Amino acid sequence: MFEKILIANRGEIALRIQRACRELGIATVAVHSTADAEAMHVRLADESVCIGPPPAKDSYLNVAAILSAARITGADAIHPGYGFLAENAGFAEMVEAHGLTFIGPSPEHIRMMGDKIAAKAAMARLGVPLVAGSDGAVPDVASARLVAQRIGYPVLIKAAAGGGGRGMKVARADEEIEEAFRVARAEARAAFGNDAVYLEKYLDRPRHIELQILADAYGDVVHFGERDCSLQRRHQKLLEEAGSPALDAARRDRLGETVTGALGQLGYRNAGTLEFLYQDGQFAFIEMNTRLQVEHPVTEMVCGIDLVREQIRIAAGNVLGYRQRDIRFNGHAIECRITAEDPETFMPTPGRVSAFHAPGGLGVRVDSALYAGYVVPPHYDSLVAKLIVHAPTRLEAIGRARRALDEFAIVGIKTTIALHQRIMEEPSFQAGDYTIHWLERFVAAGGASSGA
Amino acid sequence: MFEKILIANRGEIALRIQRACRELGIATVAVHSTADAEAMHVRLADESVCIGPPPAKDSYLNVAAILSAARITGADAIHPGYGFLAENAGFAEMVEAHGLTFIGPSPEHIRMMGDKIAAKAAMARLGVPLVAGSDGAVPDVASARLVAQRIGYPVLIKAAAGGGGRGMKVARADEEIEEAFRVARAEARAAFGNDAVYLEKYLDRPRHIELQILADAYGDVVHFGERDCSLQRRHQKLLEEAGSPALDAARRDRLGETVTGALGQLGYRNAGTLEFLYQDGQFAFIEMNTRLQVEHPVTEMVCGIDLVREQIRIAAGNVLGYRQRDIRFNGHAIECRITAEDPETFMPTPGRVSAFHAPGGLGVRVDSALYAGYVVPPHYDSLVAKLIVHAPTRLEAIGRARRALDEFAIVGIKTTIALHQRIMEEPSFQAGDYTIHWLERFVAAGGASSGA
Amino acid sequence: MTRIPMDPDAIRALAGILTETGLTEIEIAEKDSRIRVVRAPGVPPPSAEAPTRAAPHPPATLAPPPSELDALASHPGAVLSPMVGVVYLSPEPGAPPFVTVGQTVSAGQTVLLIEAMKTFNHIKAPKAGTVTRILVANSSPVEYGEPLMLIEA
Amino acid sequence: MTRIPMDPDAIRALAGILTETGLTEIEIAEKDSRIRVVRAPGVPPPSAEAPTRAAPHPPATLAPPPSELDALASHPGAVLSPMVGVVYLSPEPGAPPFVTVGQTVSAGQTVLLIEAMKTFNHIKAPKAGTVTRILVANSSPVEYGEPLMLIEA
Repeated sequence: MFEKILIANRGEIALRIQRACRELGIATVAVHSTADAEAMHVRLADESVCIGPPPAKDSYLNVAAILSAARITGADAIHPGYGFLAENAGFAEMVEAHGLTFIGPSPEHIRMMGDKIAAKAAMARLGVPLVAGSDGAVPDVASARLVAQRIGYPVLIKAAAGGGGRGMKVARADEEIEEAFRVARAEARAAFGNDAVYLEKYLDRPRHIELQILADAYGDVVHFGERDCSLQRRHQKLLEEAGSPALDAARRDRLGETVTGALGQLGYRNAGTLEFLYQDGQFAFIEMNTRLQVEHPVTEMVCGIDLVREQIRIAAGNVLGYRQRDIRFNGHAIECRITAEDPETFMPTPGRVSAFHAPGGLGVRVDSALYAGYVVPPHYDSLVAKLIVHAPTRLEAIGRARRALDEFAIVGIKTTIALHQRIMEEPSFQAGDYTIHWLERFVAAGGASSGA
Repeated sequence: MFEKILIANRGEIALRIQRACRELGIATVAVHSTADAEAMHVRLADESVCIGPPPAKDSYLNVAAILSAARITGADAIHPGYGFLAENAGFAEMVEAHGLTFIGPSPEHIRMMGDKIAAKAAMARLGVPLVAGSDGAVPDVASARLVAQRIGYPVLIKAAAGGGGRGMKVARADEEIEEAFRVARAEARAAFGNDAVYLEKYLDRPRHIELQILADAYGDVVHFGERDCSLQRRHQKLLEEAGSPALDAARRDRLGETVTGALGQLGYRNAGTLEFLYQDGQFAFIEMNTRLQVEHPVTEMVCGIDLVREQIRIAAGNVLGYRQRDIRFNGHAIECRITAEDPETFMPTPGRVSAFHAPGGLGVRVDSALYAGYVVPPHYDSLVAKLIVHAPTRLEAIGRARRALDEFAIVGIKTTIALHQRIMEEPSFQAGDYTIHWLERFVAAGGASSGA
Repeated sequence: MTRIPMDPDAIRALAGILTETGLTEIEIAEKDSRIRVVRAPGVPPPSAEAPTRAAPHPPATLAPPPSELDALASHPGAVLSPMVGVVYLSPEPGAPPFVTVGQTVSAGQTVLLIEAMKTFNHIKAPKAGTVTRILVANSSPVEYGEPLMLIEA
Repeated sequence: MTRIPMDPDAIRALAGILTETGLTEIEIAEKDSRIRVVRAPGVPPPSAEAPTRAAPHPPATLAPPPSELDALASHPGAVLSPMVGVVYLSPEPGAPPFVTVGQTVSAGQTVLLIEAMKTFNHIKAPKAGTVTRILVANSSPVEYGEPLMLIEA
């Protein structure tokens, strides 16, 4: 096992990793910019090194400074957290080149998944479902109709040579396919001088569902079920659940089998998450994140596993030590991301936290680097706290989230607590009836009951 | 279900009940003395009523004031918490007499278990193990030896007419029994003019192990495993674990069967705990607590159940809705009771809490009514916070407790955090190798490594 | 020695203005008097907020708003409720009240009843004086220590 | 000497108001008398302790104790480390140091090396002056912004 780990990050995730190290009896080195000298992750670490001025590019993205800090403190491994250098293959290579262990996947896999096209191609080869469609061009309406019936309406008819929406038509039912096919084809010929068209499933109301996996260096791969991250604003996740209100155990198991099989063939190592769009019972792979994710705690609550501890164990060369059948899913968990933003305008609100009091009690977990008197610097991400609740059922989890949000006191800066409080009261959310468009509409409607 | 519950308590347990009510959507009434006007349980309740001056006898034990408060606020049930009126059968009767529901057992059962002699007799009748011994007097050495061999050494030979230690001898092995028997008998004759003696198992190094049960109004009784509360000082529990390092699943199940069977016959209702001394694989019933206990959270963590929610559901006439086979025990939990006392001298340290920051992260739960700026009043119990940790194994739980204690900041008053930190470092504690005498010795040795 | 006359409320008021305006220093001079308050950048006003900021409904109370309650409770002529119960201003329904505002009362005279646990408790005037204010309505609930009326000499 | 009259209670009262209002300075003048109370932003009233009380070992730092570090870092003549690395006071092992205390240096003159990522970076005097203090030992690690030496005009 490692003796000293350098945590190349800040904020709540640096604290999260600090806690896992402390529990494993591993010494820690915090790195920080001049803006974070008083930060919680610095206060709690065994050692700290100032690596640069506030701008991330000069500090938390400053590879030379971080590697020098590791050297002068004698750290033997580096945990990158998420963001910053977490998915930088070059950094991972340099870490290894300096004889240190990078706590994460191999640079090759980071690079592969960083290229979204290559990632999709690889996953397709390995049998992971992408968005359904015709393999190549469809010659006539009859075959178009057959494909549409196979993959299910609505379907998108796209110009093979196309782009920019031209030569692109939606058919929502059988009676629309002929017309749509003819128009798409005509537009394609006119626009590109090539009337070849192909079909793709049209996802008009998908959910964002992702699958958490762990793999050791010896080919064992286990999944920890799904997270539903459909509640997003401007592609920023705001609230996540495990499991998804839209998925049953059978579907989860099938997807899990496919994914763990694929990653086994790939020889993937450490933690990873595959993101999918999910609609009408079908999954379409979007991308794979080769790191720990912000929302990992909901999986930890439901599976009773410490994902960061496991990342460290795996990087140190340990075997997983458990199989898929050992993983149990207990109850339901919800994470509320609380950011230093105005809950109405989403303007960032850095500044001094004059009072901080986290909720407590049964089934409530808070991951936050805030404390009374801390000044939230303006230079970094606005995430300041994660409230995670766990309960036997989703309904009880919502009740618990509601009371915990009511107890949560962050005074001095505006936060999105009030927005989460409104979401909890929303019938369509309570019913689990939402897609990736839900939150945008809810916010547009001013968090009113027309949110669904 | 109830619409409004009056919480007849203060401090962390009032807050604990407040949280359960809020999650169930039940309105709450806090009662408080003039000393507690600013207390957390008052701040968070829907309504509050000042019921008297600081002395408990004039406020939290003031039955008339509490019943009047229930009446003028229109509460339909009263939760007594622990301590104060929780085991006062007369109070329970008056609550029912006023047409309100007492959230707890029937007055009869409270009264029965309040009389320790009657409780033992009842449990003996129902087959719950008491301390092993000879049934009545033993005529001669031979039969004394037989009994001793049956119940196992060491044994205590006591004068039937005895008391005050006279005519009382310990035999630790077969070769000591004859001598001990003769001396005891002689002393008995000399002291009481009656040489009848009987044998009892001598518990020189017992553990305190208790079993948590829930029973509904329809005869269903379920147990939630044991808690090991051996770490006590002056009969005050300081740290509790679920499960006990000394018990295996088979022994737990056997005891559970006996106890649930007994309480079923008794017609017991709501939550209860049976306390035992445990040594050499044998249980000896001490007493039954007919209320929620301070250490209930460790059971909640391991069984994934909300005991206060269940108490309320049962009192409202709901069925348990699960059977013994549905109860799973996941991992290990430890509770550290943090009191406003000097960790060396145990002098109470009431006063102003200038800063409060609770630990967070995975597997950490804090039940506390403290907040920055709160003044701990001198009139009540010194318990100010309960830190509960949960992890897959006992070893990981200890590591988690250690790091959580390190994070815990209660500034302005002295607390026992430092004592818990020392206990966590103690090899004999880490090995789970302790009895009810361990803590006294540990403290006497100044929390030094000779603590075991 | 000369004692400098100071006005804490004025200082508090200025501190409030600092906070409100985001200024860091205010100085006011009038003839020979001068007052100056400074708050260094980065040092915030202490937050009076209690850790219930996020709570949807602030804890209700059966009494008038704390501020007024406290003020009245500490009033020298205040008669405070010795128990939790329901107030009755007259001996029985329809009967004239025990006392009315402006009436003079003698020490020990019953001024109202509080019913608790089905018993009616006579609340007596602690001292002789004039009833200047009655703070509770007939048959309204009261908590311990809640001011009931003012009797001033 | 004339004894200056003072009113301790007034000072305590003002100190109390400082804490209460979060001000850092209050000045009151009346004719020839004047009272001024200041609390430096660094020195907080008791309610501002950092939430690390229970931590077993305070966060270590590679630099001298914060207080001194801060003082030196803000010294006008301080040369601050532009990077994380290891300091070398001489061009190579055994060679004489680049500079010694008392020596005058010209702007742009190399005063030490910092090795980071196996490259040796020349740290140059920001301005001409005299080396009054060298704050780091040879081959010791330094963090960003750490004061290396003082050069005063």
